[in-house]
Amino acid sequence: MSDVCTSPFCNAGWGELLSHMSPYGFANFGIAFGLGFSVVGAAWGIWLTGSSLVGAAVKAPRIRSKNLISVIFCEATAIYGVIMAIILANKIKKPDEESYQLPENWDFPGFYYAGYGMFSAGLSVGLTNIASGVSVGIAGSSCALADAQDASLFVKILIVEIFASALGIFGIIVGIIESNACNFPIAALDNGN
Amino acid sequence: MDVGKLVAVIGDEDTVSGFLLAGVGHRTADSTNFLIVKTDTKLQQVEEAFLNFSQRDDVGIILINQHIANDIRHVLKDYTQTIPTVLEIPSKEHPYDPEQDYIMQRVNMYLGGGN
Amino acid sequence: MSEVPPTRMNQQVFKGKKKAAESGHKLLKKKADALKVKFRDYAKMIAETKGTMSTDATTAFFSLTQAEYAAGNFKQKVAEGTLTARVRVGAGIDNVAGVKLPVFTIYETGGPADNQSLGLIGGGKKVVQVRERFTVFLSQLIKLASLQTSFVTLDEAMKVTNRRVNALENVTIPKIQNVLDYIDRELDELEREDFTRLKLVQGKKEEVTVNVSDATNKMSKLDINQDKDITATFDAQDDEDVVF
Amino acid sequence: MSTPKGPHGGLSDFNIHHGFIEALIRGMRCSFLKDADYHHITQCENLEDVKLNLSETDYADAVADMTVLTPSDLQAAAIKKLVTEFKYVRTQAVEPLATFLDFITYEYMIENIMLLLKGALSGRDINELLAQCHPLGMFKDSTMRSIPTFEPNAKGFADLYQTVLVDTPVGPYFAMFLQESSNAMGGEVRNVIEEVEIEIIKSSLIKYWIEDFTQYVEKLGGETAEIMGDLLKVRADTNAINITLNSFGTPLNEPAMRASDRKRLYPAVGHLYPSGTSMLTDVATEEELGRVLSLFPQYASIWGVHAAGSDKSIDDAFYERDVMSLELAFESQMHFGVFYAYVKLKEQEIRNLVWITECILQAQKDEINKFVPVFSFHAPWRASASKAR
Repeated sequence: MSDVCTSPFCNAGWGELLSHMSPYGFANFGIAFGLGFSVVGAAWGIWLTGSSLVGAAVKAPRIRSKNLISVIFCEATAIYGVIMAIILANKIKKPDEESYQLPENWDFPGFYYAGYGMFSAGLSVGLTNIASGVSVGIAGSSCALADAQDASLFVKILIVEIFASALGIFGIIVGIIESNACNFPIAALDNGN
Repeated sequence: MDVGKLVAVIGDEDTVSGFLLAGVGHRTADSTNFLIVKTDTKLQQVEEAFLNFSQRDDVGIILINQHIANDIRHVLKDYTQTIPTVLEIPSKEHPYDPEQDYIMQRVNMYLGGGN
Repeated sequence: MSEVPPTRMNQQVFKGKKKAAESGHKLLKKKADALKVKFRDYAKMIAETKGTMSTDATTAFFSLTQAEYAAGNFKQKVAEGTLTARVRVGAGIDNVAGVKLPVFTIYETGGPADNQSLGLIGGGKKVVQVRERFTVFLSQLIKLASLQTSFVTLDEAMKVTNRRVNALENVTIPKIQNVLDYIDRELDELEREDFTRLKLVQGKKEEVTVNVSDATNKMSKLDINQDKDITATFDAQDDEDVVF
Repeated sequence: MSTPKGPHGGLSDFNIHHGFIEALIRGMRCSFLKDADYHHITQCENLEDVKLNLSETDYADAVADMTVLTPSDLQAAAIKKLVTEFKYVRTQAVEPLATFLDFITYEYMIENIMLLLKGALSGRDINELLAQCHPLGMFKDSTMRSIPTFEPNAKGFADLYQTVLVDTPVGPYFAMFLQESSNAMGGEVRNVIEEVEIEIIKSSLIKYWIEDFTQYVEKLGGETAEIMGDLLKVRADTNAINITLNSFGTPLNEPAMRASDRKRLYPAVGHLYPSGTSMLTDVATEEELGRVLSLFPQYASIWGVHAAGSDKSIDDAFYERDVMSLELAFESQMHFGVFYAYVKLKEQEIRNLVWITECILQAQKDEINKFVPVFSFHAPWRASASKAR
């Protein structure tokens, strides 16, 4: 680092980058991550379950419709993401008055809070749903294999799957609570009132 | 040439393998003293092997599975030499049936008639 | 029989023949009996050995199954590679009542076994067991082979002996007997012929002497009475004896 | 904490490549005969009944077109069925599973190559020999087609080795063996093959195979290395113990041969390697072998079975242990061990079927239950475990 940038327009680092990003940007990234990661989790899970399900069904065709429930569980993680994305998307509100610059008395703390809050809500839903999706997938894959051997094992492993699926619900609950406090200011604060 | 005569075996894979393990097998450059009879072995081959063994002077005993002996009974009937001796033995799939053994027929006739 | 001249000489010869035939018959009969006893023994032994053989065979084959279970499919390997017979049979000879019976004896060359390391990776002990079981089975079979050969040979010998006995009993001896009878008859006939001839000769001789004495009497006395006396001395009944 | 992972993936991405195929092989696990099936079959009076009973199991198709069921036909049909299944799995497999599956077949290829070489040497008809080969260890079609074209004499035989067999997957093992023995014997290929007993060559090749396979499995890492590695180690140990035990009474046990020839047959992997195998080298009697094995708890009990001299042989004990560890391979998911386990367990099942049918055929009812059932609830280790619970 021989030549340190001293110009005022120079990027001072990650801190500046993040603080200079628009809260709207954060909020929308939150939605994108929330939905995207959830769908990745679901897809991953379906892949894990699906391949095992198809393979095991060659010799034990009876499992094929019963074990679709594992696929549905995986699908559920995607649905969590979609729900969360819709909730978050509804919370993004643009300012009433269009202007090039936000007024001085704009509720900047609330504004940033909403942006970061929705970003992390989206991210927490997305990441938990990846984890949940993969874990449901693995459990579902084992469920298919176990069911193919012994039909009585199906319900037992299904319970394991439900627990795995619950991981995603934790994420969505926390995400909803987190995003509840996030309100994008739509107008400047009333000075003096 | 070693002393003593050989024991020749005509039989299914189990029988021949067993006797080979017991040590009767003898393979020289151009001949063996056993024949493994499989389902696709032709009757003619069996007949030839039998005639071959019976004419060799280094063979003392010919062991033959009973069910195979039944197949070449027409050849065995004409066989009158004392040495090599033809001995019919049971096989795994076909338990020994004294009724079919020519010698046993004689023995039974004799013992039955004598008593 | 007619070709035999019925002479005293021949009678003696045939008497000797008969005696020989009879003693031969007796001996052969004895031999036949001995063979029969032996034959029975062999038959019984064969029946017994065949019985034990089939159980031996079962255990032998079953040991093979066991080995296959333990060592996998090794049968096809058994017939591969160089093989030298380790077990051979020696042929001896046993003598029963003058009949030579071939006897097989198991004879091990003592050479190393072929394919010794069969079942090296697993099941070797079972393969060894198969070797043992089949060796037992084989020795049993070799015993049986001796018995069976002896049985057949004895059977043949017995047939020959019996044929001879029967031939002596039913053909030879009666034939000799017939010849002897014929010779006897002929000799008797000859004897009787001789006797008659002798008698005739005697009669003729006496006639001659009577005639001679008659002639001398006639010549000496010439007396008719004397003639009567002479006829009286010849008893009529005495004469009948000579009349045939 | 991270799950051990190899190029074939771990818990979360194994299924992407191998999920279907693993599920398939696990689905095939259903086809193993159940305790009830074994029970029914062992109750049969004749082979007709066995056939009838088998037609209610997975073997229905295999026995359907048999007019008369004989043990050897049943064995052939069952192996054919196994090979069909295996081929099906093999065609679906992608790397690195494909190579793993090929490794499984090399064992049978070794068997076949030995049969072909030895048979060709003693002047047998090569087509007849090909018919006797294990179908799982068949070479490529082009190789198979070219084998019968060689003349059954010394020259043709050398050609066969140099042009065809060297290129087969097991060729390298063979080359290794030849190199090792020609150093000792200084002879040519032909001499080595003629003079060394077929079983010894086979044992050496199997040893190289186990070592190579272990190396490959180690490279795969993860669960596979753990489970399959253990199976192979146990296999290596089993071979070492068996070779030692079965060499008693053969020339291999002579003091000079022990260090030179017998030691060469011990695989350089396994729980016994290296301290155990070096001790085994000096073993000359069963007692000594027992003393060595008593140092290894997992083999001490198996040796105990042999030493007790009951009617259970050491082979049975090994089979029982193998079946147990192979079954345990099924307890874990997302590794390759199941494929090996499946083939080996099926082999055991075929052995069982042959055993049962042979017993019925030879009227040995007392012996009929002396087999090692696969996935049986009555297996000794399961029974004792459930008792302890």
